[in-house]
Amino acid sequence: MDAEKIFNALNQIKISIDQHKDEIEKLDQEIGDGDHIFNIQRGINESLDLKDELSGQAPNEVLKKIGIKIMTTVGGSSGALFATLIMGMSKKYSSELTNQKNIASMFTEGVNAMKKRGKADLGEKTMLDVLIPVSIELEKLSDQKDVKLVAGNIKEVAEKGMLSTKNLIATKGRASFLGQRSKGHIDPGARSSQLAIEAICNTIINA
Amino acid sequence: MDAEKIFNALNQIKISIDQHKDEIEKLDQEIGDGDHIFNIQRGINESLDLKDELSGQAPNEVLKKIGIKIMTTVGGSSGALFATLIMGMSKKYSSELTNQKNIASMFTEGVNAMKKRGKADLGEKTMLDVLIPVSIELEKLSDQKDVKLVAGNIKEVAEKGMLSTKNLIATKGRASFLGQRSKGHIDPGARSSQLAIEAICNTIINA
Amino acid sequence: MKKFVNNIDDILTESLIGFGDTHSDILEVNLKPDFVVRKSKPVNPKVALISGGGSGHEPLHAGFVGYGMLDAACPGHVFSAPTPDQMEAAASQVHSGKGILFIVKNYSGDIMNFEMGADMLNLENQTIIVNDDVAVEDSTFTTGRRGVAGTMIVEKTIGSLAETGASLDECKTFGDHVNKMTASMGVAFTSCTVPAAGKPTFDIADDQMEFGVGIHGEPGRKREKIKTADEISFELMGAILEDLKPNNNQKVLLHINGFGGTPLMELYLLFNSSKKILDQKNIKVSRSLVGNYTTSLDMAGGSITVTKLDQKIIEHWDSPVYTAALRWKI
Amino acid sequence: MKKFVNNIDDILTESLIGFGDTHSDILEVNLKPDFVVRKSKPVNPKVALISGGGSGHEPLHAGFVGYGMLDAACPGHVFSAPTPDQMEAAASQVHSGKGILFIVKNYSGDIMNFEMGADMLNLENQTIIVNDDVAVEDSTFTTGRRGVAGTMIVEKTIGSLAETGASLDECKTFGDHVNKMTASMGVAFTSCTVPAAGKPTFDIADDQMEFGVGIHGEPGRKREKIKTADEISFELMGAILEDLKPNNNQKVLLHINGFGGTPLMELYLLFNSSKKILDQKNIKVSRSLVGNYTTSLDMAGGSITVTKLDQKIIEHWDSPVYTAALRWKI
Ligand SMILES: Nc1ncnc2c1ncn2[C@@H]1O[C@H](COP(=O)(O)OP(=O)(O)O)[C@@H](O)[C@H]1O
Ligand SMILES: Nc1ncnc2c1ncn2[C@@H]1O[C@H](COP(=O)(O)OP(=O)(O)O)[C@@H](O)[C@H]1O
Ligand SMILES: [Mg+2]
Ligand SMILES: [Mg+2]
Ligand SMILES: [Mg+2]
Ligand SMILES: [Mg+2]
Repeated sequence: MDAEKIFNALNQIKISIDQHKDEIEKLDQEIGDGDHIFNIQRGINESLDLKDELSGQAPNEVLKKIGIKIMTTVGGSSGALFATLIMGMSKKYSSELTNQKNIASMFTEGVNAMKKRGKADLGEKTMLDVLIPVSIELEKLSDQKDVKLVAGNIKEVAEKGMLSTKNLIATKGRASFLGQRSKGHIDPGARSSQLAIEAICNTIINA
Repeated sequence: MDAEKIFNALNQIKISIDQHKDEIEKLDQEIGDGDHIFNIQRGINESLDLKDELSGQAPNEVLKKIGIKIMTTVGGSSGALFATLIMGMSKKYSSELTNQKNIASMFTEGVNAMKKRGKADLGEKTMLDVLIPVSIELEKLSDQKDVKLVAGNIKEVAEKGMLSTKNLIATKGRASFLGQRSKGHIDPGARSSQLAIEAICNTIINA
Repeated sequence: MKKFVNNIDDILTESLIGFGDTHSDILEVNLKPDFVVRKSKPVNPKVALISGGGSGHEPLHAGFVGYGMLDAACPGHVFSAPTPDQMEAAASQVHSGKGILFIVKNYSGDIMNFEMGADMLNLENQTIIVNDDVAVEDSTFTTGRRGVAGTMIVEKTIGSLAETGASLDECKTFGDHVNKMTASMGVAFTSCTVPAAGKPTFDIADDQMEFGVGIHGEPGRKREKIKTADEISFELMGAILEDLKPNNNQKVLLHINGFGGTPLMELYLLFNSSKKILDQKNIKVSRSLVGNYTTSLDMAGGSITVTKLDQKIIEHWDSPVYTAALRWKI
Repeated sequence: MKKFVNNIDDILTESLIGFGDTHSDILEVNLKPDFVVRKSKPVNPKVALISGGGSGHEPLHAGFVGYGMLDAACPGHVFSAPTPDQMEAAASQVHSGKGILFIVKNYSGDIMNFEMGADMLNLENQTIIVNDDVAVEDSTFTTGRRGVAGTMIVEKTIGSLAETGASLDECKTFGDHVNKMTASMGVAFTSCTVPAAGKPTFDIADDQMEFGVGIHGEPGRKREKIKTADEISFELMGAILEDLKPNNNQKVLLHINGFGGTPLMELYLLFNSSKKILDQKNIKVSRSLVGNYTTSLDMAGGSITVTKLDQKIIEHWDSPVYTAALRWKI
């Protein structure tokens, strides 16, 4: 892992999110307030702007600075949560570990920080329904050598998590205000998180 | 002339105005503020409500009270103007004159009061473009015995006056704010006045 | 049409009762004839200021009844001038021996009804006609310019002068002066909906605006493609300054008025655009007011008003005022 | 979408600059990070009150910065909670030795960002979470109820208490109390349009209303056919009173809040409908406020808020306040 790889991944995420702009916007209009896509796009663009400044820096530094950037420019639930995720990840990086072990342990740390920040867990119809299963799967596969296989699994888990939000009743976040009426809609944060993970996985699979 | 005849005429006016509600409304929306039809309808309905109270009273009393009613309930330009017209008319009634002479001299008096009140005259794209020609024609025909002929003539004059407003540039009233853009639209007050006169004339013609 | 309403015919009455109850510390509402008066009579005789006009422009005028501003307001039906008996009754109730000053926006209906009201009075009275809307060409052969958002500036400043015990003539002269120093112009993005009509007064395409619109949704100078806030300000301000011809370093009051359907956020943005233009021209914005003061029901859009300030106008703008819609220093 | 705007990305900045210039007697605007603070530091140390939230609810919160109310406000992007650095910077600037009290509407995004801001601070601080919207069921397992129009009542009353030099704990306790005494609920007739989206957040038929809508256009309890003002008040008030369970002769503050696109005339009419219900139930409307205070951009509709009053709340409601949007006795 290095700065360039991180920014390449970000770039892939940007492409996918931009492609799904209307869909994500609509999801947050249905059970939220319609700003999710703008928050996410702002976060990605602001982060990408750091590319030159951070080139060559250690991965944990890069993540930390991206996290801070997201924290200070995005706002909303997703700004706080993604900032927490990425800053949380940056804390666990260890140059002693393999790439894959690093990713697994960093991601778990980040997701745990997120859970704490959002006081939420699995099954509450949030992005955590994508991110928690992904972190568990990453831990499970942290010794697996075939990265393409890992990427394929992760992609599947993320998609399953995202789809699972459709039939849940939201208990956290803005959709929770809807109670029963939140049922039948995919959570916008789950969708954007899943698209981000999918974009990274696809880069690995197609590498 | 008596109270009953006055209220019968009012009733005929009501029927015609109600029938042309949408058209009148639209005319004032195009070059005014859209309230003319409601002002007119309020005036007619409030006046008709006086029927029982005024039955059997002298024509000048009836007209005066209708005028006051209009003055105190209608508002807007048309409220002030029609109240002025009718109160002006009430002042000129003389039991010595024939019906037709009475109508001619009363109407002329009313129209003159209106001109003064509105500081307006012929050709300014207002209801006066109907009412002034009508008052002139009434004076001209005040010795004519054939009331159906008179009614027919008046009806024609009123219609011609109403149509004439279409190509005028308004210089008085709300439409004057439009300058050149007022051209091409019939004046709402001219249309409602003409409809009222037509309704009365038709009653005479069909009697 | 979607409104908070029970019966269309009762809108005005029910709204007035609610208004009276909300502001019972300041004013009283009289029904049939409808008028709003200050709760307490002035301690010393003063010129009584009475304004009024069609409803649908709230808070204008009833929202400006109270210490330092109007003594009474006469609300008509929506967009229809009030009737003479309202003015007569209000005047009879609020006069305190120094005469009545009517403040009337320049519309045929208002002028005529106020005149008829004045004719009914046995009290000394004068009338100020406000005609600040530069969208309309002025002329003595026509009805002339409309009275719009500048009206409240006239009401505030004469209101203040009247509290000092100034004479009817002084108030009239000062009001005419403030009116002359004031120019306004606005644009509409959408039409208002008159409750009785139940549908918009005019149709307008999704990318069009009505430039120079009136506060009753009357057509303006032109219908054109929507522009940026900076461009709109530039055009409106151009017409306003052409009329006011301010000197270098002229101090002005800049008032951005919303027509009712436009969020405050946009009005402050329009203020910013407008102030930039004045700054560039070396005109000093020394007083400012942003908000929905002279509305046109639910119309989206707004207007710019500029008043050239002198020491006396500043003094009477800054003085205490205590009304439902404008309150400071008291 | 029709708005006064230059570039969508600059809306907030340009609007804030305009806001700062308009109210330069009261406040200062800081950009990057964006926050609004009182112009002058307090003479004596006081608890510093800081609120904030997504933009689009103007005048909430920046319109309530000033003597007797907030010390600072942090505006986020439209409908997005502000970022922690805004809170941190505002707090660092306004604290005067008696700690910081954050006033936060109960939304995940606001809670989290304010928490992160507090984490960055080396100053004593506490947080009041406002959750007055009874349209949403309350529960400790969920995010709970939303904070809506009652927020400004909390801000006004703690603001007043803080001016007396009360301690952080006292302010926190009192704010929680006022929040508990307050309940709100609203209906929307039309959707708001988020500028960046350029189209309405939700579609709604010409004869429908969203009952229990949120101030970001979030869906409410149900979508149903539009009703009369009396019927709407009856239903909203029913939910509010079920929550507040006022005693016989309970004194209350009745606040009718417009969402931005509804004329004042209708809001006063809704006040009248609401007061009639309270009168019937022997609940005494002893304070009232009608207007657009907690808006949802250009959304048509409004909400009813009721606060049960005791001597202390009345005292701190009536006390002087000098902000852009609320000003009295000063
Ligand atoms: N407490 C929470 N824990 C985890 N995720 C949350 C929480 N609250 C909200 N979210 C996520 O945030 C997403 C909404 O993000 P966004 O629209 O940017 O913020 P906001 O809800 O503040 O408008 C939701 O779809 C959900 O996935
Ligand atoms: N000064 C005037 N003199 C004569 N008629 C006038 C004058 N001003 C307006 N009108 C007439 O009044 C009509 C408008 O009436 P109405 O819509 O009820 O009042 P308003 O213009 O005040 O809304 C116009 O169509 C015109 O015929
Ligand atoms: Mg959102
Ligand atoms: Mg009209
Ligand atoms: Mg009218
Ligand atoms: Mg949001």
